[in-house]
Amino acid sequence: MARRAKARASIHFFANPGRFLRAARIAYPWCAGVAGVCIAAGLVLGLYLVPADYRQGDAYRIMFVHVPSAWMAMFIYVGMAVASAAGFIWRHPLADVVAKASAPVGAAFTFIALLSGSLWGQPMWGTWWVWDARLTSMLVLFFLYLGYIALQNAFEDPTKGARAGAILALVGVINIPIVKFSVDWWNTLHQPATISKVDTPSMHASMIAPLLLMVVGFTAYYFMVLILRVRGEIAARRIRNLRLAQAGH
Amino acid sequence: MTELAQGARFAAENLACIRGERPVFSGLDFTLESGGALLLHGPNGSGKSSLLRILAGFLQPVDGRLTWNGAALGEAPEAHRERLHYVGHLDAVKPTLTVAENLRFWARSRGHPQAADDALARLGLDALADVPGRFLSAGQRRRAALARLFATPAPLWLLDEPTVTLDAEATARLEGIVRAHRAAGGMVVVATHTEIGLEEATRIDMGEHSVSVEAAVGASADDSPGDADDEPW
Amino acid sequence: MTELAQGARFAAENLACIRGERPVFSGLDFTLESGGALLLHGPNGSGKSSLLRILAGFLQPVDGRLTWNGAALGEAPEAHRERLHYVGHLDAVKPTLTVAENLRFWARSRGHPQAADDALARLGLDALADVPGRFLSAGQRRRAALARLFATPAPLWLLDEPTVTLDAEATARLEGIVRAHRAAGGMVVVATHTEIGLEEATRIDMGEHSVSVEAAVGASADDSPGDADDEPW
Amino acid sequence: MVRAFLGILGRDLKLAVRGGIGSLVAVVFFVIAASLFPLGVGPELNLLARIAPGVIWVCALFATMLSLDRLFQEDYEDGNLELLALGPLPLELVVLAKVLAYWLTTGLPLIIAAPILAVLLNMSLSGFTILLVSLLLGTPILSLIGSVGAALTVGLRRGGVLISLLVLPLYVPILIFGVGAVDGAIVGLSVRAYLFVLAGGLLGALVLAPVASAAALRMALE
Amino acid sequence: MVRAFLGILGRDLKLAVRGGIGSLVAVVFFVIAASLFPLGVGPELNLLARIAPGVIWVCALFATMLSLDRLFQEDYEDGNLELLALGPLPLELVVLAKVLAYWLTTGLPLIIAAPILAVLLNMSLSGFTILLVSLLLGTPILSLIGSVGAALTVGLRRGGVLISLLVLPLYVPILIFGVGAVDGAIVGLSVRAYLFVLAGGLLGALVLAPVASAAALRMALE
Ligand code: HEM
Ligand SMILES: Nc1ncnc2c1ncn2[C@@H]1O[C@H](COP(=O)(O)OP(=O)(O)OP(=O)(O)O)[C@@H](O)[C@H]1O
Ligand SMILES: Nc1ncnc2c1ncn2[C@@H]1O[C@H](COP(=O)(O)OP(=O)(O)OP(=O)(O)O)[C@@H](O)[C@H]1O
Ligand SMILES: [Mg+2]
Ligand SMILES: [Mg+2]
Repeated sequence: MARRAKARASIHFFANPGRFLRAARIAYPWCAGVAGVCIAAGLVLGLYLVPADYRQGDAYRIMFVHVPSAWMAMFIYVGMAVASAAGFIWRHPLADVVAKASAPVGAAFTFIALLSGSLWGQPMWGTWWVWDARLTSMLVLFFLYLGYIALQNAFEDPTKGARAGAILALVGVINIPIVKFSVDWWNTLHQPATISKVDTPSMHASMIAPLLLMVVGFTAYYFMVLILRVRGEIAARRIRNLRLAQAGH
Repeated sequence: MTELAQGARFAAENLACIRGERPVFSGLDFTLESGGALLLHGPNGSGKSSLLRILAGFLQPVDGRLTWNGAALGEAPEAHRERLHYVGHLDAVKPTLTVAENLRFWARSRGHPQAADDALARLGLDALADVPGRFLSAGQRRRAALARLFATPAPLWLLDEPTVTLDAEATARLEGIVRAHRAAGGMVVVATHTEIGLEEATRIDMGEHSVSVEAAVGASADDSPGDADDEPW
Repeated sequence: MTELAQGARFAAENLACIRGERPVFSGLDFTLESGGALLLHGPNGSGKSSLLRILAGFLQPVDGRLTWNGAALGEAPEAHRERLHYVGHLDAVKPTLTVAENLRFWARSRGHPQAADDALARLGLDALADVPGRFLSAGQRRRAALARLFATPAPLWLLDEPTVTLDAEATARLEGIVRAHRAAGGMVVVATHTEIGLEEATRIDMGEHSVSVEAAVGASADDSPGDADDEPW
Repeated sequence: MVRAFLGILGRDLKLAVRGGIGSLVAVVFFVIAASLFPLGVGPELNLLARIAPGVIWVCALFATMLSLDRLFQEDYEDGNLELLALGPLPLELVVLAKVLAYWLTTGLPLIIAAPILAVLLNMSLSGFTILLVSLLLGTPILSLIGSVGAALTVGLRRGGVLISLLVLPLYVPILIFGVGAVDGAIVGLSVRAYLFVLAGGLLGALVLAPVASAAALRMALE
Repeated sequence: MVRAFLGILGRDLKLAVRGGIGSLVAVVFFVIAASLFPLGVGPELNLLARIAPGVIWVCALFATMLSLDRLFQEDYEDGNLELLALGPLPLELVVLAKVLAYWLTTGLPLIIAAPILAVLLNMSLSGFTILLVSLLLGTPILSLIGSVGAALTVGLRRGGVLISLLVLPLYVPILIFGVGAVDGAIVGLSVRAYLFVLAGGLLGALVLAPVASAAALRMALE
């Protein structure tokens, strides 16, 4: 019996979520608060207080959602790859759970960037979609996210799903710059789209404040959701353990 | 068969195994010397197949260590792979290759191509040598899987319920084969539910090592709410 | 279990079977009455599984006839399907469905949804009811396959090596289950290599009916060239 | 009978749901495949608009075909097909239930995703409705014909690819009428005739395909 | 080591040959799929010529992908993969041998069939050589990247379709450079840069893909 107890203790020695949960408990209200305040302030500033653009009218205000979500989409994928690398090398469950919990958030931001860009495109270019280099690589990123999520879901055993996902995320992260590079090249060598490319409007100083607020807010929101999802994941694992233990023999 | 290392020692200390996030067994020790045999038995789901997969190196034990002549296995996984034969629940017989072709592939990959014909004869498969795997009955396919044991000499045999679907004659042949292997200094680990003629085998009842339900559930139920965070993932 | 037809009679006359263009057995007869049991044994490849597939209606015998209460089976294949349970070498357990879901599907499709829970208990699977099929060990999966016997009452059970991978306890359960089935008027045909507690069973040694390779090859070699045209295809 | 039919349908849908996003993969493949075309053909919107109906239909066809091998193969390998064949439902209806579940999890999502692709490929708005209608009539035919191919190859290890070989030639008429309807609608012609042919094809396939598939499955179980 | 490598290669080729026409299905799919396009897009020769390189490359991509699930799945299910993992050859080299056999039976036939399709699609003659060279460099990369997808999904029942979702986004650069080379050659530009990139990709994939695949396979065997 003593031996069994020892085995139990050492089996789980390195896999203890306690520290994470305690830290998360402190961080969560801060993240939630910063996200709420920054996003609210950014939206008020961006949608009401900043003057309309002289060329684009009010349509350009989509930027305050579009640009931060596009940045988050890329940032989260890199974060996922880093977490996956850590999870793969050290086999630490927390890294796996973080990667897994990030994916749907990243996919959602990618989707928002695509959708908002598309909505913006209609007034600006007169079409919902062009096969521009940046748009195309964003679309590919979206597919990579979907593949990752699908792969993880396909495994009955979540630890295996996490490791399979880690391999895919690492392969994918090598591929992203290659896709970006090739798509850039593709679009410049074919004759450019009938409608001229995104002309980056030089930014007025008044636009920078709401943009920054939104970026900070989105990042805080991401961490907030991450904490929630990791907690949920930990709880789910516990339930599974109990249920399986109950089912044993 | 004299090529087998004499005086080898394969030992496990305090092994523990988790599958699908659920502990299966823990605190398992054994020592196996040249010529020795280990007989695993125990109820369904007690972890016999899991243990064999750990011994073959497919699964990592979550705790404990495995040594060969005192050296931990993890240090030289290739060396370990070369000294074992594993026959699991699956037969690994290709349906479109003939029995002889199936076997020859394995014999050749370890550099003993001439071993294949001999192996067929030993399991009473000579008449089926040119039959494609797809046409075999359950027991014939099992024999073809067991014939791989002769593809190359290896000191450690890991057999997961080897007699399943074998008829009496083939079971007797297998017993003779294992006896000869041990006499030549080989070791064998066999999981089985039926009686199999293994003289002087160490018996392990996996049921005794399995992590009981009560222990697992009870432990977490006892925790005070504040401690819940320190539970395993 | 009193629903089973009493006084039924299942008979085979002069059955012959060819698989993969090779004759397997011929001249096989048997008669099975309510409460009776047929035990098929014989060496690997002698045709036990093939016979069971013929009795289930998957394979057509090349010769001979099968009757139920005197009526040829071929005349009402649906009626025959409804009166039998077949447990073959494959376990038919879906990896993503839980054990209970797996079973409930079969129970429901024949209109006995309430039978599922009872069936789990009888095979000692209650604790595994909510575990997905893919987490089962070999023996646990076999138990789940056998639990289907209770999904709906059927007078004729066809069991192909049912005890394979079962532990002693589950084997004893199965013996009890088969005994109760026969006591209620059911019939059972079991192929097996191990001893199984079947009282007063008719034993058929498939080896005696098998068409030996030599006989088959010899027969055609003996024919004078002129007669070759009269040979079967 | 009805209960057994619904039982199989329900089980297959449940298995698809348990497969997670995995079972939505047909539609994801559809979207990805169609977005690869601009990468191959170039980003000019006029050119894309011109080939859009064809690309969408061809990709719908591949997407339906791609998971056909899972239609019977799993059930065959794990022994479920044997038991379904022994069950109370005639094998023809078993096939129909399985094809219906298959269409609900592969064909229907395609139809929902088709407008997105039409936007991506810059297809003319006037073709959208007929695109959906033609897919609604056409994809069930694809599934039904596909089931025959799947049943014929079920015992073969290498079935997956062989199916496409058997099935693609049979898909040609559906492709032609499907694309014809959309092209017609874009140009402003009447497309009734096309749609009638598709509807007729659907009825024919509903009757014939399950019979052929069931015969093939019986053979595989020998 | 060499003998074990050749042994696996030889066995896989033998299995492919035993599979009969079944193993040539990739190329047949390639031809049928590419010939469906004129049916979908309409018979105008100019239009076809313009999209020909893209269509050929996209179809080559699908054809390679289509039988990927057979790369490891069979060996996994019948237990051969376990034994290969226990064999003397490191799993990375086992993967390489299997991918090589796979490419010889799917990629190479595509390259042989490609000129026929180019003729069918009215592609400009000046692109033929570069089409072949780009396929010769590109299809092995497709097979290698594909092996990672195949290895990741090997234990999953529904692998076949999931692979395409995992692998298609990774195929984008190869498609772009492959088509770019052919388009460039038709227009008369220098295509060196494209081919160098493809060659570099091939080297990179040769090193990285087997490592990733072997890691995934080890996991599947746990
Ligand atoms: C579906 C369509 C669109 C997608 C997928 C998309 C994608 C992106 C991405 C990925 C970025 C971040 C680029 C980086 O930081 O490297 C971005 C930034 C930006 N996008 Fe879009 N976009 C779309 C449509 C539009 C439209 C229609 C406009 C306005 C005409 C627009 C204007 C901008 C601006 C101003 C930025 C920030 C400037 C910069 O970082 O370069 N986008 N978009
Ligand atoms: N699918 C098949 N196609 C062709 N021949 C087959 C097939 N299955 C089995 N056979 C052959 O038919 C004969 C009888 O096989 P069967 O499976 O009935 O034997 P069995 O008595 O059940 O053997 P076992 O005890 O090994 O299960 C064998 O010689 C076998 O080679
Ligand atoms: N792939 C898997 N994933 C998760 N859990 C598994 C897996 N395989 C087996 N298990 C679980 O691990 C436990 C031990 O299984 P194992 O196969 O080792 O048992 P066994 O002793 O070989 O049983 P049997 O006599 O039935 O073959 C069982 O409770 C089983 O449910
Ligand atoms: Mg076992
Ligand atoms: Mg048998």
